Amino acid sequence: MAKQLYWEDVADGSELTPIPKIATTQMLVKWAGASGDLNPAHYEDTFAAAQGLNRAFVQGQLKRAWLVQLVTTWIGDEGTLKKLSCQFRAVDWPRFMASLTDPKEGETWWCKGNATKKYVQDDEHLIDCDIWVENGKGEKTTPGKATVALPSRGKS
Amino acid sequence: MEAEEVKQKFAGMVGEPIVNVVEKGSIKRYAYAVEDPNPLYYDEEYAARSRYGTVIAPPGFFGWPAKPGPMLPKLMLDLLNGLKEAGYPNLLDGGIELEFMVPIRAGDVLVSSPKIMDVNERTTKAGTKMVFGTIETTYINQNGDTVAKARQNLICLPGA
Amino acid sequence: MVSVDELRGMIGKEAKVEVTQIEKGMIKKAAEAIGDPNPLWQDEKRARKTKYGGIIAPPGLLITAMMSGSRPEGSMPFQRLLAGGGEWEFLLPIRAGDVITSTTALADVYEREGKAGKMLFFIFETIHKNQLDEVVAKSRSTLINY
Amino acid sequence: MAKQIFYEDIEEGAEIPALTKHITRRQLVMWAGASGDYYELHYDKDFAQSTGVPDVLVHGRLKAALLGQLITDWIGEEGRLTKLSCSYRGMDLPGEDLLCKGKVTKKYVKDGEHYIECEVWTQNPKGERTTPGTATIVLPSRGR
Repeated sequence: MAKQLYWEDVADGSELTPIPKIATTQMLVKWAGASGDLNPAHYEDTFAAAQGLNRAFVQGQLKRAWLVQLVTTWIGDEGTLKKLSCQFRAVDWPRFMASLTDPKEGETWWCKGNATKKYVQDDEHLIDCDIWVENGKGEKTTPGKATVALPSRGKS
Repeated sequence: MEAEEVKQKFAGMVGEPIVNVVEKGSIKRYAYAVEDPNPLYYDEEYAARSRYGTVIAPPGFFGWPAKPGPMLPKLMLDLLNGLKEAGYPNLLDGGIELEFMVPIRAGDVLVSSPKIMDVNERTTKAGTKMVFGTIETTYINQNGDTVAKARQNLICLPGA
Repeated sequence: MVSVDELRGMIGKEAKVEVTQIEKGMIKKAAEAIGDPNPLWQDEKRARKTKYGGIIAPPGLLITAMMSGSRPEGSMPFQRLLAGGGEWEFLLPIRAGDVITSTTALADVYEREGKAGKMLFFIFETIHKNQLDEVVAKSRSTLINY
Repeated sequence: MAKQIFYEDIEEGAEIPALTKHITRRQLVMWAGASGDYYELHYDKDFAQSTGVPDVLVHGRLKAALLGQLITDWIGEEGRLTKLSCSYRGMDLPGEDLLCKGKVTKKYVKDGEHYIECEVWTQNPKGERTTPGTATIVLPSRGR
């Protein structure tokens, strides 16, 4: 695991370490098969097309889980995620399987975020953040917010 | 049924509680599907040395699979059917809000209870009518602790 | 390209050890994926009255969960890979709570001339043992590299 | 559960009650989830077609597991499947009915156990055997 982040290390506007994600049909099927959420809109192109959504698209809940990973990776083992919310503003489609190894340009998604507020409440050292999933064109398809508690160097 | 009647009927309604045992295997499958390599979810020795003392589930895991029915919890289906009858057949996902109180550990038994918090018909400035609804699910573990809450917002639009 | 003789040198060498903790959720998932409603795999009450005294895993769990047939590093000379078949020997029932250690080794390699040219047949053998060190199953799988 | 069958009830050449499966894409995704086999050939149509097959294919191991069900449905709680083998000969597509069938080829007693050997197979709508195999089972005997 990365080294522990402390409350004092973060300033308003600090960036959360971004995480790249490459959504593939495989990732969608892993999520569907393992979660038991078997909505065919996420693995059957014809079904998704009939709903006017072109082809099988990324599960909103999967993008939410990416955002959880963004935050928990940043805060480390000693940090605690207190609250997370997100909205599914735009649909994301997995990349085409042109080759098994390399994504085409614009087919990498980024999970990103910024600290917006630092404060101490009930003896907890808290940080509010804006977080989002960004598609290859730089559009925020899944914006959200998170509140985390971090350890403080002041107490040990 | 009118939207107001839907509100009368559904607001405050509580769904069947669902019991889930949190298994190590399903935590692993979840983290694997997200492609999240955090050893707290996979590595028992590492997790034992952490402040949690054992493998934990990623926040947001709850009792995976989170959806007991083939698609949606029955309470939500009933509400959506009611709104369809009231002339609001088109559902938009209004986003989700999660609150985490206590970590979920492998072996936990979680009881989740969904409740319809609110159903409200509103008219936008442009004159479009919409219905906003919120379903809150509370997750309680075997010790009686509330481990998390999830609020799902629904937006229903009138048919064409 | 590796020769068949070189590949044959790998026979019997242990390729992979995999440990699987058998959980009820896993048994349920396998039964659902097969579409097999047999109460022996899912209905604790009903299964308790049988000679097994509780739910056991369907034969299909061994076919799903323990992906026996791992390939030795860099040993497959051709690009395409095809599963040729499988063989499973079921010796003892598998239950939730069991910890199964599966050890896979290359058992045979041979070459054949097929419609698509040269084909290499790899046979992998897996021994599955439980936490009491009892052999619960053996399996073989054929992978065709061409 | 069907009623228990006994060794003495079974004749060589007897047919195993057939099992019909209608395999959907949804079931392939469930199998992928349960087995951890996420090869794209089984759910990504574009990928499958790029390898020269008409559509996504049913997993060979899923067909093996279905043959397992064919046997365990038939032999009841007192019977025991001891061996199953099969080869993946032909491709099967989702959306088609897949018939699982079998026939008793041999019965014998060895070390006090009552054995039945069968040939088993999956059959596509054209009647072709796509997954031929064999199964060995132990049945209870009325003699004991």
